[in-house]
Amino acid sequence: MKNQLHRIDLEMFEGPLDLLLFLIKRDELNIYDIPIAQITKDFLDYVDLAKELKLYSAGDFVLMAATLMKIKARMLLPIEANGDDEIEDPRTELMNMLLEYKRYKEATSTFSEMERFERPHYYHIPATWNPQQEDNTAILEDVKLYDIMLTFQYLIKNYEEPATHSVAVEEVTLSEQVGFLNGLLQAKAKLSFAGLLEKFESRLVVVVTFLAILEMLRNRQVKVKQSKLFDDLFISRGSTFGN
Amino acid sequence: MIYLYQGVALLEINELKQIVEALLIATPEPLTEARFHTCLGDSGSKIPLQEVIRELASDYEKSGRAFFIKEVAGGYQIVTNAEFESYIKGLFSKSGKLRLSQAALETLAIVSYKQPVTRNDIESIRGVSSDSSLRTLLDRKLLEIRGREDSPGRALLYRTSTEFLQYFGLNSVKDLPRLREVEDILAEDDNELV
Amino acid sequence: MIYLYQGVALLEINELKQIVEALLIATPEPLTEARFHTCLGDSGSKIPLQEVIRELASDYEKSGRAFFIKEVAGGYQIVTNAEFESYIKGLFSKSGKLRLSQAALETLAIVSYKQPVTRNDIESIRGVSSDSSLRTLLDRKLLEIRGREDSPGRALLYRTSTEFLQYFGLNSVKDLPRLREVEDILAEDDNELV
Repeated sequence: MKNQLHRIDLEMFEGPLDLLLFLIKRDELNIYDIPIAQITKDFLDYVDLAKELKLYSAGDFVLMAATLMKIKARMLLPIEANGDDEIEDPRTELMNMLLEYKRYKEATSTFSEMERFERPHYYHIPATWNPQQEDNTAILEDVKLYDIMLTFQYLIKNYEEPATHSVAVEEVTLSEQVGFLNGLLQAKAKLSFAGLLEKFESRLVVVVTFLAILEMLRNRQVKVKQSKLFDDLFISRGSTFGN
Repeated sequence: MIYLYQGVALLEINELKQIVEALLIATPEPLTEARFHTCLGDSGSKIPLQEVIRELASDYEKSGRAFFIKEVAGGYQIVTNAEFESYIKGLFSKSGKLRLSQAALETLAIVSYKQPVTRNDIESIRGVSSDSSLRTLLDRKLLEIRGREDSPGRALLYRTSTEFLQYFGLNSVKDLPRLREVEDILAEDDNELV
Repeated sequence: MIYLYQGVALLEINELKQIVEALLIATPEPLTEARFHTCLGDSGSKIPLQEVIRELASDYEKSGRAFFIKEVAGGYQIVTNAEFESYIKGLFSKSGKLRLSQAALETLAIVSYKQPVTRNDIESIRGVSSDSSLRTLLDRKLLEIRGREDSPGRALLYRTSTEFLQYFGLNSVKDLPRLREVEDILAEDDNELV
């Protein structure tokens, strides 16, 4: 029962790391020794539910899901000695990321408190100072690089003839992308995800393709390899490929 | 003195004076009667702002404050007494912060991204004469004149100065943020959980 | 009390208090010691601003003013007392200050401790795209773009602004509480498990 996620939980996470920290705390897991199979399952349940509820496009969560599955796969392999006596735990990098994120998440609550404390106070806004002859054009309080850039963008947008390039709405479905990947894998034994990205114009297509990979991974139609967290992913044929 | 409304005490005058003072300090534009009543809500609908202002103004005078309440543009504003102008000038001299009019900012933006440019280039983008903003920017050493156009008109070419780069912590004009770089940030829709 | 400089009376304390009050009312940014001395010119070089501020602050408290002097961003500014918030809100169209989202606060926390940082630095710690938070923070001037990274990618660098210090009521980023070390977090987690 404890694995049941409620809608209320879904909206409170800032990202995949936040969700993982929540799962670790809820289940009183040891961050040094994360039971990767269990947490991967819980994490995927969450991502599925979030997708169903269309809470957000799940890009960052999907990426983490792939990472978790990769760690899980590596945990099943016999431990390989790295050099002499150092044995690299596949979970180390994830643990470090979680801890680093946790430091800032804690600091965030301090900022929240400071914000609450300062909220009721308002700074005095001086009346514009007009020494005798001064022109009355609007004086900007202070200018930042960002203002210069925005101003230029605004001016140039109004200046140039509105370019009439039609925006084709790309309709991509999960099954289309599964078919597309199947086709590519027929021709090539191994695909680079980064290489695939270059083919796509829109972020939507990237995300759907990623979801397709995830789907195929679960059906064992493909295998996914990644050498390092956030490195390129390599997709190859799985045990049920072509069935 | 206590303000009454339908026989009910609303706000005591000293409390009212404090509220009006807080509003005068925080207001970004002159405080009007209408705005004052918005701020006070139901309890304020019968209270004349003018009367409170009068009492407050006399307090400021009696206690030798360096500011007074000025009636301006249909509202009230706190401004400093004229005798301190010579000191106040110092706040705006060689200020670390840039204070530019919208016109000057637009001109500066165009020169930054399109340099070197002629006055004509600038004016055709802005659609208005940009003489005085160019002069302001040259005076403040944010722009400089660098040579002339290589065409019949031989118009003066403007570009940003070293001071401009230093102010924004840039090594060269190439380091200006490019629009493409921040397009993601500027995109209206995004995938982040808010 | 009279301030002396080489045996000559410079300014009487009451006059000084008035001058500082006028400066505080007129300044668009925190009044620093340095700016104060610019405003006073030669006659002010020996006068400690802090002392005058202290006297003025105590006057305000005694006379029940609706505002006080806040030490912020390396200087002093006039700020309204908390109790008037409910009235002041009415001055602004969005009924007062908008609160930052959790995502924006996370992004700010990372920038304030690690500045200058690139967008990549932020996203690799948060594990999510941070475009819209960055946009919000730039729009609200809590962050600013400051140059570029000195490495091949030449990514834009972000850092916190004076407005950031004002928003959180800080004198400097050095006043932020220290970030907890990873070891402390682990030690605590171990205790929880027992």
